[in-house]
Amino acid sequence: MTDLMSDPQTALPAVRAKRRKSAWLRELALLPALVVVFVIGGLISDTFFTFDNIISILSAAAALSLVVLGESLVLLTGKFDLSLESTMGIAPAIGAMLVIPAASSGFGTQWPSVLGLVAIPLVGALIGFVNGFLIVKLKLNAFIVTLAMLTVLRGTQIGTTNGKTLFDQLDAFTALATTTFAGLPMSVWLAAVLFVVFGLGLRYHRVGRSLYAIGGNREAARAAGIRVDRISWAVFVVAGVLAAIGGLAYTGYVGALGADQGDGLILQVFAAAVIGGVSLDGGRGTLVGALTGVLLLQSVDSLLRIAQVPAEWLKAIYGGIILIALIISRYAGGKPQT
Amino acid sequence: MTDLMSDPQTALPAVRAKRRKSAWLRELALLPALVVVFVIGGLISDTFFTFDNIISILSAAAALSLVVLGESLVLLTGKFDLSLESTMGIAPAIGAMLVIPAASSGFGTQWPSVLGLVAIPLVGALIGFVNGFLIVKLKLNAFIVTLAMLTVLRGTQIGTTNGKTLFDQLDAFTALATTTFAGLPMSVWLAAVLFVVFGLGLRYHRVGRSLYAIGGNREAARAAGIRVDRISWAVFVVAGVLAAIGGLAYTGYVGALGADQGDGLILQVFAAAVIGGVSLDGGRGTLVGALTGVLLLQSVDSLLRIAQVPAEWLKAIYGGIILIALIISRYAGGKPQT
Amino acid sequence: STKDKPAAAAGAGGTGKVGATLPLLTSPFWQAYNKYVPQMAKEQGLDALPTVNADSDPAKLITDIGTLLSQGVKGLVVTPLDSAAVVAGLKQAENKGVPVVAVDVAPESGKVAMVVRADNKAYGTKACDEIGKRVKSGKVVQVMGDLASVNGRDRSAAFRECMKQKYPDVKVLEVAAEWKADKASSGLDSLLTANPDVKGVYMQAGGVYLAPTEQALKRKNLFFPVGDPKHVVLVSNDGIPQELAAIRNGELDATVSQPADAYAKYGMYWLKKAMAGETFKPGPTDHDSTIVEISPGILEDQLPAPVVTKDNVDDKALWGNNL
Amino acid sequence: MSAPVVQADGVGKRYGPTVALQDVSLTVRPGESHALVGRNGAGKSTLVSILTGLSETDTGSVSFGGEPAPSLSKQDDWKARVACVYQHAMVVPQLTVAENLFLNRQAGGGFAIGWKKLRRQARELLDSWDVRVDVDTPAGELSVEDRQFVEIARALSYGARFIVLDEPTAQLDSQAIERLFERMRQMQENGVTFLFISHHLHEVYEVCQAVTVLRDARHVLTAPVEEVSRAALVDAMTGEQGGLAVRDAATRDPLAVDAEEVLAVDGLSGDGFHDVSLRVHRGEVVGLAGSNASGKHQVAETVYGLRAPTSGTVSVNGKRLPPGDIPAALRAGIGCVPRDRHHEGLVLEHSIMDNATLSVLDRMGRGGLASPKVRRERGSRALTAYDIVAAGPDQPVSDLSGGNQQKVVLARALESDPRVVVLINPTAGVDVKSKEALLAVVDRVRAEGKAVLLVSDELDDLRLADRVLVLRAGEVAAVHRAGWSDGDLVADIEGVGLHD
Ligand SMILES: Nc1ncnc2c1ncn2[C@@H]1O[C@H](COP(=O)(O)OP(=O)(O)OP(=O)(O)O)[C@@H](O)[C@H]1O
Ligand SMILES: Nc1ncnc2c1ncn2[C@@H]1O[C@H](COP(=O)(O)OP(=O)(O)OP(=O)(O)O)[C@@H](O)[C@H]1O
Ligand SMILES: [Mg+2]
Ligand SMILES: [Mg+2]
Repeated sequence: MTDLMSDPQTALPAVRAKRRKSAWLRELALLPALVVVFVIGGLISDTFFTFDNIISILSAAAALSLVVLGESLVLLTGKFDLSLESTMGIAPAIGAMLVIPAASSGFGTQWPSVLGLVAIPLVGALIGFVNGFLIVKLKLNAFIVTLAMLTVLRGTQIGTTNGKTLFDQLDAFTALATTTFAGLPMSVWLAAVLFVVFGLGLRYHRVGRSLYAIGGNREAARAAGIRVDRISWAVFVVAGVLAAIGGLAYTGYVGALGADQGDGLILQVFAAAVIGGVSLDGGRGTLVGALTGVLLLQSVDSLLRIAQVPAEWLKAIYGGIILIALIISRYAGGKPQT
Repeated sequence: MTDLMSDPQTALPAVRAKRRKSAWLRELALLPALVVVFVIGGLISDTFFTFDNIISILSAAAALSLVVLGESLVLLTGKFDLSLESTMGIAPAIGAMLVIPAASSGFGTQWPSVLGLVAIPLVGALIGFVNGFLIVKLKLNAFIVTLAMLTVLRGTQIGTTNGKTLFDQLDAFTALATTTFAGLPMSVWLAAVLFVVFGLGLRYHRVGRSLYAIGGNREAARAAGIRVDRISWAVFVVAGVLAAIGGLAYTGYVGALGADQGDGLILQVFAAAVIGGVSLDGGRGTLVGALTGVLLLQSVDSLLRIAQVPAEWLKAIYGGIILIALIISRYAGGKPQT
Repeated sequence: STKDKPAAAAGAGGTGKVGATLPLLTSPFWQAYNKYVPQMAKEQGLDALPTVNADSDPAKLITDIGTLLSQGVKGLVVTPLDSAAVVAGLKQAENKGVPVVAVDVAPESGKVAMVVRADNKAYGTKACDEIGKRVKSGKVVQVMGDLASVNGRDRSAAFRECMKQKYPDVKVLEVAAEWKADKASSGLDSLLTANPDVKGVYMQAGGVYLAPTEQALKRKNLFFPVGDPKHVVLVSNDGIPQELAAIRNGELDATVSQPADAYAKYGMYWLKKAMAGETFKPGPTDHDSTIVEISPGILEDQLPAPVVTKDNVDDKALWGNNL
Repeated sequence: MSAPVVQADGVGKRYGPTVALQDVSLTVRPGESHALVGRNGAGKSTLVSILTGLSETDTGSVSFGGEPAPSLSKQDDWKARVACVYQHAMVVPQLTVAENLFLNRQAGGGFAIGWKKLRRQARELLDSWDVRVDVDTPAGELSVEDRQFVEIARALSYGARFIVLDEPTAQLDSQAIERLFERMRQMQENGVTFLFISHHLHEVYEVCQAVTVLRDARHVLTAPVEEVSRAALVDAMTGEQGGLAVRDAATRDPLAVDAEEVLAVDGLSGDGFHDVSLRVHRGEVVGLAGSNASGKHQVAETVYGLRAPTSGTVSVNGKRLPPGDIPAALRAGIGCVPRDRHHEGLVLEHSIMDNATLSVLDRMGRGGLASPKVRRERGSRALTAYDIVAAGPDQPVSDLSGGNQQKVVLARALESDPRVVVLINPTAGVDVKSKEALLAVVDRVRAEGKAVLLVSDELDDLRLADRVLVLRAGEVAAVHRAGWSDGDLVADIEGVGLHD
């Protein structure tokens, strides 16, 4: 090949480094928006930028971020899981009902708390397993299967609890959010650890990389020897487990387990992941990005509440700010968002 | 041109006809499930399969089906519009507030009813125009833009109405659903006409065909001389208009205009479209399919209510039936759902 | 620890910034309440921050409470979304020594100075009695709220229970409508197709369900004015102006007025007293209600929830007549 | 003789009503390069997918070195036996070139992928092929040729002793092909076995020792290459007697001197080329040649409006076209076969009839009507006119063999009855017989008085041209009138003596 016309970029290592840097930048495209929110917050109120408020933002974000983590993994493989919002409710509910006495709306089995706690991720895993079976094995459409599953699970939770909120003798189940370490609730620490573990896994582990490959081009992934079906299926299971743990964190945060726990949260989960750069088409996105998405949503929310925006206009302004953040990150990231 | 070497299979017209038929079958993959629902309904109750109940199912489905129509068009081009659920609320609300007196929570402009009615699709079109601008021109991610827009619009509706439900002097705005012709409300007729018009357009008109091409492969569509951006943008506008009209039908159906009109409906809209075979990836699906999706959801709902399933379990059973319907249609359709 | 002395927070004896939450804003009832809050706070000489809306998310409510506390409010009027899912928020307030008055829903536990509400169960029971008075036998529909919410659950249970106990000849059919107008309308529609002989309808939220119910009855040609032999008895909860108008027009038989104004008023009233360091005991109040100890340590000012019928619909005391 | 590297016995495969393979047997001996040839749709790629563990055979069996093939779920075992360059892109577009090269076998073992090492290895691998792409580029942003090379480099680096190449040369220029062959010969000396698929029969003679011919899903012949002449090979593929007619512009009457000028390109500059001017007259074919880096594709794409020029103009019949406006180009009467059929040529999921009529939807009926009936008719006509092997006009294009897909793209370009035809590698992946037919179509189109701008890597195609412009480094470096000698043209294309 004549090399006179070889792509000019390839000749210059500087450009190469730039490309790598810009990949990083794209991951952190939300940072500028996040900074803007914090600056405005600091200007508007003295409380916004305090340690207390940051703790409060993080505590509120913990549960959501765990579900976002699970959803991001599923999205990376090019699938959907809407049912995570119901898993958030039913998994801790079943765990709790196995433990608490019948008088407090339990099943009456009165298992030891530890077993109940262990049951929670197991229920999540089971739900993920069924989703994976329907989607990967029976090749049903992921969106609609998990939407139906969302309804089934929520319905089952309402049916088994009769719609009641569980709150008695839940101490073991709220401990995750009520125990603190270095001023932060354990749920925040747990979320942080899981984000680091999964984040590193996605970047440095072969299975992590294979999620990207599967989401990017299933056939090419298969041709490269990746066990596409098995991994896709496993990802549903993992996402179920993470959502179940997220649900536990949520229970701890509110101190009770309502029959509608997690209801309507899935759009927020998608919002956080997608605004953070995780592609709905699969194969693109990072956990760092997804995390900035969660933090952005949560801090805008906190900012507006502290800024005492009238309740009637809160929603409109919230949406408006997200829209502006999107536009900022579009131009900071430089790439069209897909 | 030499045609000596034509493949033996191409010689068989029977095979060709079969393939065409199976394409049809795929569109109607939900029919078996729908039939099952009706048979079960007929067995459970004498009223389910009556003219009256069918009318009642259709009346209930009219508003939803109009939004599903709009969403299907957007999905065909490979995009998303979540904000339609808010458009359903705010467009008729603005139309009504322009007309009704300030005492009934109007703007106080007291326009003639006709102008108010005309304003409704215009508001829908404006919203679609803004969405299209952000997505097609600024190349922001459609999912997240319209999710933010959903919040902005809902928030604006709550803000302008102070969260009030509009009840008074709405006659002009409920007429669409309360006036009947041949036993069916005008909203049903309108939806039917629009489905036929758009259905034929998608099948027989070049613009309709280009929606498929755009959704199937934007680049190829562009290379074939289709004005991809212009058409995608227009589709957002049309979807906004259809959602606005759907909102009007909704108002007529429930007789009042709540600040949460349409809230949470978007998942149902997606469910109907996707279960009816419209692909989330774009380029695939028909309106006939989408319509069967709407009808399936609505008749299952009606069936369960007539059967007086205990309220606590209604949701679980509803979700379960949809899941089973999906599996049936997967095997009736024969193709994996994507 | 962060636990301050309550007296310190009470400051100059019952003045200062106070905060108020909202559970949601898309219902006429809460919209009215939201309007009353600043007005009633002013009456009590309190300076209320703008209300914050939890938008039906219990976690948001907890966050809201935290946010208000970090802004240094001296008192809180909280509207729990759920009796249990508010306790964590109450604990935060207790830690900061900020007194709390709960409105509309009584918390399961936690420290509240007072609960201000009319009992949800009473709504169901009163509606049941109003229907029972008019329908001796046959089918009655209850259009239910969201079963995952405490309001929907309590009203549904009380209504079912009361009907079973007092009016055994009445058969209760149910429409689960999740506080959604379209679900109410289509659900009722289906039900009426199968059961055109329905004699009465109980709407758990008049603000949301009245119009869709009337619309469904109209579609089925079952909509007749009160007094007509074919009239379907309609009873609702809420007491918003449109319901009162419907009673005047002879469309609606009765509603149980949930006093939005009194909720806001006595919320602020008790809050002011609590901020001044007062403590309370069960017994009658100065405003025609009684304080009851509903569970150990939790006092409730049980406000009257008047049943409104044609006879008292023009009563100026009804909040629905004062908007 | 040692056990065959791979042996297929009575392999059969059906896709719905289509029989893709029927009772096909194939034996590849160790150390040989075995050619697999056949017309488009003969079943070559289907056989490849079975031999590489991508799909399962319906009947028959496959064995490697005498042992039965592993089950499909054991992809690792397959990887140890065979590596492959598939006919269609098998890269993950979002991932970088470096990662695509080492997908699922990244340096550093399963746990800690060392990105630096990975990138260095990738760099070395690509350098050894003289491929100048940044290893951090997402694979989806590569040009067709670079992507092809990345895939070739990847397949050859697996260390497998048996390598399948399914039309690796279809999108490469002659120097690139030479580099590939050089490497194949080296590896063959080291005992690596190849199964090589190509529609360029001279390549078969150049690198292969044995050849197998498939026809209509059946095995026709296996023989050492020296025992079958080129003509015999073509006869075996087509199942009929009679060689190929060679078309050459030099043999036809010279262009009328007063032929009106249809396409005028003046001072066109853009990404990868600058100041290119050319004229195409009625009834004239102008060829554009050059290496893949010469900018020839970009020029052609700019003429059609796929790219916007930075300066210069394109006019048709004296009327200037707005820059980068495809609909305007179509209206002015330009039709185009784009370079990458999967990227911008086809909507893969859609049917043949939908694809073939995509550019002419506005001319099928009154008021923009484009009824399925008319579209199906046009689709059927395209099937016969372009010799497309398919079950019918309703068949999705994704089901077609590569060459047949290319024919659909050509059908789409010519369906609008253009005045100017811009063809970019129009015969890529098209079998010899069909290529002859396609070139006949081009010739007919020319004879009808159209102007043709033909960009190709193949001298056979270029022979049709009245003039061939050679581009180098984005500029017109030479012009050859019909009757050029291969050597002269190739020397100009490669710029011998001009660089290094
Ligand atoms: N997924 C599929 N579904 C249906 N038919 C298919 C599918 N894949 C291949 N075919 C059909 O199988 C036959 C053989 O195709 P194959 O791709 O093996 O041809 P090929 O010899 O590689 O042709 P080419 O030289 O054009 O690449 C063709 O008729 C094709 O239409
Ligand atoms: N998925 C990826 N594709 C391509 N490059 C990547 C990917 N992930 C990381 N890199 C890049 O690889 C480079 C090295 O990353 P890594 O953290 O592994 O460095 P290292 O090998 O530990 O060396 P050092 O710590 O000295 O930079 C970074 O510039 C990073 O952007
Ligand atoms: Mg092939
Ligand atoms: Mg490092």
